[in-house]
Amino acid sequence: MNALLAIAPLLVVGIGGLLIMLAEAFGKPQAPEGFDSAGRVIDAGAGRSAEIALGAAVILFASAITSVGLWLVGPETLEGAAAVQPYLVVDRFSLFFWFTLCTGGGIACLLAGGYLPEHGLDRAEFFPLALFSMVGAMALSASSDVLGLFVGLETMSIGVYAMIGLRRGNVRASEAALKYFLLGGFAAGLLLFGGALLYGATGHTDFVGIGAAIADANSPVSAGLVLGGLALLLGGLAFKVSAVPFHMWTPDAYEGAPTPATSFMAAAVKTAAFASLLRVLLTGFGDPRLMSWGAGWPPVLAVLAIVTMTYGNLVAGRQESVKRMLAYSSIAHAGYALVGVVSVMGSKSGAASVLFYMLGYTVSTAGAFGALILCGRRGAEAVSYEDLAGIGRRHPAAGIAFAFFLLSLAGVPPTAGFFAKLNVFGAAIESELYWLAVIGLLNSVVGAYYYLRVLVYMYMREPAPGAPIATPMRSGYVATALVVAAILVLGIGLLPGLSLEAATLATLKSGG
Amino acid sequence: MLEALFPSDDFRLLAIIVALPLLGAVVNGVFGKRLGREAATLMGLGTIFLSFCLCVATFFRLAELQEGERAARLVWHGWQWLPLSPYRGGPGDQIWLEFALSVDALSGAMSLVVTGVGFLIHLYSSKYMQEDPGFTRFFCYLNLFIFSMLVLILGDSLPVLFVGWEGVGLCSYLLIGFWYGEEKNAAAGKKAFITNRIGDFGLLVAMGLLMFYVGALDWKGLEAGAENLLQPQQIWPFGSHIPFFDKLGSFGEWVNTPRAVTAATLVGLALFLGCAGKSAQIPLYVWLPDAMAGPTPVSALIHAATMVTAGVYLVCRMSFVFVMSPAAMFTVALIGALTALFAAMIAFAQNDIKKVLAYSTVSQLGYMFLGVGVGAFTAGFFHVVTHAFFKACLFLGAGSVIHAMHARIHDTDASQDMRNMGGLRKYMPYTFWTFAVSWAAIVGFPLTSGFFSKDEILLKAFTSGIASPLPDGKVGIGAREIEIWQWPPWAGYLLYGLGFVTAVCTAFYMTRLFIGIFFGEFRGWKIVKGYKAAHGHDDHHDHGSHHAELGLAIQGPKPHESPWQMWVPLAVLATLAGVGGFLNAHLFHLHPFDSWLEPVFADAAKHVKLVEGAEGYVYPLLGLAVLAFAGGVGAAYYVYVQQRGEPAQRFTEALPGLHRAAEQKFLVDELYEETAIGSVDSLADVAVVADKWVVDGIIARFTAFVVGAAGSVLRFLQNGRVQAYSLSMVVGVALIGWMLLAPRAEARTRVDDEKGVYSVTAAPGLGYSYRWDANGDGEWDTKDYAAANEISLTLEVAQKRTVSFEVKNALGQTAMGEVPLERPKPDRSGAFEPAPAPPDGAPPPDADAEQNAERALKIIENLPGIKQPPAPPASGEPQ
Amino acid sequence: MSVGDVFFLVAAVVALVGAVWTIASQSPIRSALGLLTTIVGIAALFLRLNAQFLAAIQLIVYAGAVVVLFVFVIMLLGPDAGAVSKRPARARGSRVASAALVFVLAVLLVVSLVGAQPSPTKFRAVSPEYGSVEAVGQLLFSRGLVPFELSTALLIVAAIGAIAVARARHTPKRVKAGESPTRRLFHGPLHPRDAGRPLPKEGLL
Amino acid sequence: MIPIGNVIEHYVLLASVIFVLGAVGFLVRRNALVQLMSVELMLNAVNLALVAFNRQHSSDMNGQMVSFFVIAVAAAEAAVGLAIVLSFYRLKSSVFSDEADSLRH
Repeated sequence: MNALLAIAPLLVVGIGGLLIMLAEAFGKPQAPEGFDSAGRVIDAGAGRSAEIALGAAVILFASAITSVGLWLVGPETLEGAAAVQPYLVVDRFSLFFWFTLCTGGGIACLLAGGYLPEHGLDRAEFFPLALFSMVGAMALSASSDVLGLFVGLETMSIGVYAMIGLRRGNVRASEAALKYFLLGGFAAGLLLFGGALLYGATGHTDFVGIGAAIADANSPVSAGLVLGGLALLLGGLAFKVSAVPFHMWTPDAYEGAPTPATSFMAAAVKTAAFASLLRVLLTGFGDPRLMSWGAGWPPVLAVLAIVTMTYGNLVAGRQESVKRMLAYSSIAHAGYALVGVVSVMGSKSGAASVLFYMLGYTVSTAGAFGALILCGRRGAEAVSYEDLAGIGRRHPAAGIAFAFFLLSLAGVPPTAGFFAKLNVFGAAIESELYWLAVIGLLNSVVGAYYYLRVLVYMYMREPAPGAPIATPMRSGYVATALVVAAILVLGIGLLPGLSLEAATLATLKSGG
Repeated sequence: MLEALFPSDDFRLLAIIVALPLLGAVVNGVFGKRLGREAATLMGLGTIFLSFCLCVATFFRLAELQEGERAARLVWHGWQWLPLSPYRGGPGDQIWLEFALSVDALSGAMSLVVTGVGFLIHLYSSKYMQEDPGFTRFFCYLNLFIFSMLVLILGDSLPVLFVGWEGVGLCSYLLIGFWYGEEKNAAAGKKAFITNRIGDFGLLVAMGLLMFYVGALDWKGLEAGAENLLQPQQIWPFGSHIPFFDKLGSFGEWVNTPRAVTAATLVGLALFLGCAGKSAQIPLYVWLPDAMAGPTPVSALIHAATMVTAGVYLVCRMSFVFVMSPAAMFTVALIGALTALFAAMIAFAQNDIKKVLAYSTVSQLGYMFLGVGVGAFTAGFFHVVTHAFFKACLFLGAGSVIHAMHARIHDTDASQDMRNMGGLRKYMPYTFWTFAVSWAAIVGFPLTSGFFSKDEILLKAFTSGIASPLPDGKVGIGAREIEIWQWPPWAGYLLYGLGFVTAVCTAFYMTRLFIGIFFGEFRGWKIVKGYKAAHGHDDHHDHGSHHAELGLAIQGPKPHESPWQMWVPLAVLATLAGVGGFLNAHLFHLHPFDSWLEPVFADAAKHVKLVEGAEGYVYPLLGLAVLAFAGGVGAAYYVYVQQRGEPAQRFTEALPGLHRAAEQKFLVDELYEETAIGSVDSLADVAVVADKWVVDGIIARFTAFVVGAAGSVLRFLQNGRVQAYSLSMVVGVALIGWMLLAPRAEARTRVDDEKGVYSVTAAPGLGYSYRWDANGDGEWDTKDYAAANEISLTLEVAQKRTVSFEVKNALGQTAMGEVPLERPKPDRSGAFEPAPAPPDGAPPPDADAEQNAERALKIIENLPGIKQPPAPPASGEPQ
Repeated sequence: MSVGDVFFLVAAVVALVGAVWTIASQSPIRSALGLLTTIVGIAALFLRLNAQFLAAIQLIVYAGAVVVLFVFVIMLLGPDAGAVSKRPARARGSRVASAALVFVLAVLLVVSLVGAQPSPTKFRAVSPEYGSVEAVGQLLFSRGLVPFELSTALLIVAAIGAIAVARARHTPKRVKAGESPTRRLFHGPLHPRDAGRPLPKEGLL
Repeated sequence: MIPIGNVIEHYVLLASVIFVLGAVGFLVRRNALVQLMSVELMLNAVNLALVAFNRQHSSDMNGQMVSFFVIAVAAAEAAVGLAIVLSFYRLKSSVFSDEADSLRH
C-alpha cells in the first residue's frame, strides 16, 4: 500500500488515462465525423474533445498536486518506495520533475481542448495518448534502470508519434510523424545497445549498480565497453533532448504536429529526457574518472552544449515560420540546459540549475505555443511572422500574452527564463567553465534577436493588404492555460528563491 | 492600533501602500474598457488617495518612533529574491537578497510628496484627459508610475530600487509616447529611453562595485560596510602596463605610471551617472525637454515633480557613500551648478511655454544637485519638496492655459506658444493667481517656499564643503598608498557664483514667461505669422476644417477658466508653494524639516565641514539672494512690459541705444542657440554618422550579417530527408564515442608564483595511465605508465620549463600533453606588487580580494582546456 | 568441433544471412522474409545461451506477430507498393559510401572493444532452471513487476495510437451537431448578454 | 582452444555485426518499411547481446528480463510504425521516406 502511495502521481495519471479512454470510447459522439453546426469539417467521429480535455487537464494537475503533497510528506519517509526501485525511484528529484511534467502536460491538454475543436480536429484520442505518454515521461524521469528508462522512453515516444500523426488528412503531420517515428526508433535502438554494452561491462542494468561496478577498484570493468555504451546511451538521450547533431527531427516534428502536441513535446518530452540524462550521469557515471574535467562525459557535453546553442540560435533567426522558430529555439534551450548539466561536475548548484531551468523552460515554452494557438481561429492558424503582423495593436491581450512568454524565453527579468539562465550560467562560472558561460551569454543575445522580431511584427508592422488577418480564438481553455502558465512564469520570476530552494533540495536526494 | 497590526520589524503596511496603485493599474489596464470612464477614474484616484492616507499614517508612526537623534526605520521583509552567493552545500547556506521595503524619514517624506502630488495630478487629469480615447490606458500608466515610484522610494536595497527605477523609466517612456501616432512623440519617447539606459548602465556598474567592495546591497549592509570603500583602486594602466608605450621614453613612462582612486570615488561616479540620466543633468539632460511631448499632467507629475528627482533622492539615500569621496561630491555639485546655469540660459530662448518650464526644471534639478553635492542634503532635498509643489503647480497651470488655448486654436504647437497668449489674467483668474504664487516661489520672492529652499542651497554652496574622510588624507598601505583628492579652497566661490547667476537668470526668464502669458493684450485672436509652419499639414487630419490659416484671424471661443477638477489641485499646490517654505525657514529658526531628516544624514554630516565663520555669511548672502530676485524680475519687467507696452516705432526712435541693446539681447539668444544648440546638433550629427557607420553599420550590421549568413547556410543542412538526419545522428554518436574513447591529454596547473611551487594534474579518465617528464629533459621519467596523474615541482624566478606527460587509454592509444611553466619576474610596475612573503617562511598575510583576483587571473591564463577551481581535486564527487 | 559449435555456427550464419537479405533485397516482402530468417537464427542462439523461454517468445511474438504484421501491411499496400519509387533516388552513391564507412568504423570499433577484453573466459555452467519459463516468469512477476505494469501503459498507448493514426477517414457527411454544455461554457459567448453580438475588437478575450 | 559459441566475444561480435547491418540498412534504404525492419534488426541484435551478456553474468536473469521487454516494445513500436506508414501511404501513395521532405530548412 505504501508503495502505491509512493507512486501515487503516476497512478493518478495512469488510472485517469484509463478513465479518459473509456469515456472517449463509450461516450456518446457529439459530432460524428462530418460537419459541425457551423459547417466546418470535423476530422473524426469521437468528438467531445472539449469535455475530455477538461478531464485530462484536471487529472494532470491533480497529479502535479499529488506530487507536491508527496514532497511535503517527504518521499524518504515512505518505506514502500523501496519496493518499486530501481525502476521508479521516488525521491525529491523525481517529484520535482513529476510536478514540472504534469504542469506542462496539463497546460498542453488545456490548449488541446481549445485547439482541436477550433481547427476541425475534434479527436478525443489525443487525451488518452497524452496521459499515457505522460506516464512514460514520468517513468522515464524517475527510472534509474536501463529497463525502466527504455520502457518509459518508448511509452512516452509512441504516444507522441501518434499525437503527431493524429491529423490524418494532413501531409505535413503525416510526414512529421513518419520522420520522428523512424528516427526515434533508430535512436532507441542506439540507446538500448548502449545499455546492453553497459550491462555486459558491469553485470548491472541499474545505474547505481553500474556506478558501483565502475568505481570498484578490485574488479576493473572494461573501459572500452563502458565508454562505448556511454556514447550510445548519450546519443539516445541527446536525441530526445534534441541536442545537435541529434536534433534534426525537432523542427520538422514540431512544425508538422498539431500545436498542442508540439507544446506537449517541447514541455514534457524534453524535460523528461533531461531528467533522465541528469539522473543517469549522476548516479551511473559520477565516478571521478568519468565525470572528469578533461576526459569523460563533461567535455563531450560541453561541446554538445556549445554546438546546440549556437546552431539552434543561428538557424532560428532565419525562419519564416514562428512555429518553426520556436522549434529551433527549443533546440537552443536544450543547449543552455546542457551547460547546466556540464557544470554539475564542478558546482554544487549545477544540478539544481538544470532542474530550475527545466521548470522555467517548460512553463514558458508551453505558454509560448499556447499564445501561438491563441492567435489563430476557425482552422486558420497563425504560423508565420506575417500572420502576426499588427496583432499586438488589434488584439492587445493576445499580443501581451505572446510577448510575455517570448520575453521569458529570451531571458528578460523578471520572468522565469531570466533566473533560469542566470542560474545555469552562474553554475557554469562556478565550475570555472568561463568560456561556456560566455558563449551561452552571446547566444542569449542572438536569441533575443529572433524573439524580439516577433514583437516587432506584432507591434510595429501592419499586415500586407489583402493578406489574411489573424484573429485570436475565444476559448476559455486556452485562456486558462495561458493564465496558469503566466502565473507560474511570473511567480517563478518574482519568487525565484522558492523554486530554486526546491530544486536544490531535489538534487540533494538524487543519485547514489 | 497601527503598532499592533503592523509591528515595526514587519511593517506590512508598506506592501499595501505599494500594492494599491498596482491594483489600480491592473484593474484599469485589464478591465478599463468594460468599466467605463467613471469607474476607471474612481479606481485610479481612489487607490492613490488610499495610498496617500496610508503614507500619512506611516509618517506619524515614524514620527512616534523617531525621538531625538535616533533614525527610525520600518521594514517589510518580502521574500528571498536574488541569490547573492553561490550555493555551497546545505540548505540555507546561500546568502539571499530580500525583496524588502523600508521607510525612514527620507523615504517617508518623499512618499508623501509622490502620493500627495500624484493624487492632485490624478484629479487634474481626470478632467484634462476626459476627451482622450486612451483615457483608461492613461490612468493605467499613471497608476503604474506611482507604483514604480513607490517601489523606487521604499525599496530596501539597490536592486529593489532599480526595479522601481526601471519601472518609472518604462512608464515615462509609455507616457511620453502616449499619443504614439505622432512621429515626434514616439521619437521623444525613444530619446528618453536611450538616454536613461546610459544612466542605468552607471547604476548597474555601481551595484557591481558595491557588491564587490562591500558585499551587500541593502541599506543596512551598505551602511555597515561603507568603510570598505576606502581603499585604493588602480584605474590605469589596465593590466600591468600598456605595451606599446614602453618604447616612448619619458612620455611612455608617464603614460604607464599607475594611477589610482578610491573605490568610493568609482562607486560615487557610477551612481551619479545613473542619477544624471534620471534627473537630466549634463550631459544626459537632452531627453527631458523633448519629453514634454507627453500630456501635460504627465509633464507635471513625472517630468517635474517626482521621477526626475529620483536622482537627487538616490544621492541622499547613498549620502554615506558619496561623502567618502570628496571628488565624487565635487563632481555632483559642479555638474549640478553647470546644469542649472546652462539650462537657465537655454530657457531664455524658448517660446513654447512647456519648453520654458522644462528647461527650468532641468535648471532647478541642477540646484538640487548643487545642494546635495556640497553636503547640504537636507537643503537639497527640501528643494525637491518645494520644487514639487511650485513646479507641479506651474505645469498644471500651463496645462490649464493650453487647455483653454487649444479649445480655440486646435493646434498643439500653436496653443503652447506664448506669443499667441497674453492678457489671460482676465479670462482665467484662478489659473492666474495660482500661477502667480508659484511664479513667486520659483523666482525666490521673499518668504515663499522657493525663497527659503533656494537661499539655503546658495548659502551652503558658499559655506559648506566635504572634508577628507580620513584625517591624514591618505589611504592604502605601503606602495599602494594614495592621497585622497581634496576640495580646492575656491570651490565655494565658484559654486556660489554659478548658483547666483542662475538665480538671476531664473527670475528673468520666469518673469518673461509669466508676463507673456498673463499680461498685455490677448494675441490669440490670430496666430503669429510664420511661426512653426514646419510640420506637415497632414499631421492634423483630426482637426480638419478647424485648422487655422496662419496669420489670419480665427474663429473660436474665448479663453475660459477650467473646471473645478483642474483648478482645485492648482489651488492646493499654490498654497503649498506659497507657505511650504516655513517648514524649513532657518531665517526664523523654524526648521522642523531639518530636524526630521537630521538622523538620516547623521553619518554623512560627519564628513561635511563649514568654512570659518559660516554663521556670519547668513545675512549678507540673504541680501544677495533678494538682490538676485529683484534684479532678474526687474530686468524682465523692464524689457518685456515696457518694451512691449509702447509701439515699437516710437520706442526705436526715442531710445535707439536701448533698442539696440534689446536687439543684442535677442542676438545673444540667437547666438546661444547657434553655438550651444548648434554645436550640440553638429555633435549629434557626428554621432549620428558614427552611429550609422560604425556602430550600426560595421558592428551591428556585420554581426547580424554573419549570424544571418551562418543561419542560412546551416538551415540548408536540414534537407528534410530521414537518411540525412540519421546519418547526422550516426556521425554524432561516432564523434561522442571518439571523444570519450580517445585519450585526452588535458592538464591543469596550480600556480604559486610567490613560492615557485607548481603542480600539474592530468585529467583523470576511465582506464587511463600516465607517464611524466617532470624535469623537462625530453626523456620520460619512468618508462612504464602508472596511475599517478599529478606531479609537483619548484622553479626559480624567471625559470622556464616544459612539463610533458603521456596518457594511455584502455585501448592502448596514447596522447601527449605539454604544459609550459614559467615563474614570472616581479611585476614591472612595482608600485602595486603584492607585499613579498616574510623572510622567516611564515605564511603571507591574508591577501585581500584584489590580490586573490589577480592570482585567479594568472591561473586562468595558464590553463589549457577546461578549468577547475585550484582547490583540491574535488572534481568528481558524485552527488 | 562439438555439436554445440556447429549449432552456433549454423545459427550465426543464418542470422547474418537473414540480416543482409533484409537490408539488401529490393522487394519489401523479401526483406520481411529476411527478417524472419534472422529472428529464427537468433532464437536458435537463445537456445544455445540457455534462454529457452526467450527463444519461444522470440518465435511467437516476433515471427508470429511482428513479421506477420509487416507482411500484412505490405500486402495491404500491394506487393509493388514499396518496390520502386516514383522519384529517382538522390545521392545514392554517397549514401552507400557513407553507410559503408559507418559499417567499417563500427566493425573496427567493435573489434577493438572486444579485443581490449582480457583473455576470453568460458561461460560458467548454469542450472537447468536458468532461462526456463518458471524462472523468468518468477522474475517477471517479482522484481520485474514495475516495468511489467509500465509496459501495459506502453501497449495501451500503442493500441490507441495505431487505431488513431491508421483508421481510415470516412467520407464526411453533414450531421447536425448537438450542443454540449461544457463547450458552450468555454467556447460560447462569455455572458448571455453577448449572445449574437459581434466580438469586440479589443479587450481581454 | 576455446569452443566456438561458448565465450561472450563471439556473441558480442555477432550482435554488433547484426546491429551495424541494421543501422546501415536504416541509412541506405529509402523504403520506410525496410527501415522499420532495420530497426527491428537492431533491436534483435540488442536482444542477442543482452542474453549473451546475461549468460556471462549468470548470477541473475536481468538480461533476459530486459530482452523480454524489448520484444514487447518492438512489437508495440512495429504496430504504431506500420500505422504511421499506412497513413502516410494513403496521403502520398508512397512508402519512401525521402519523399517526406516538404518540411525542411
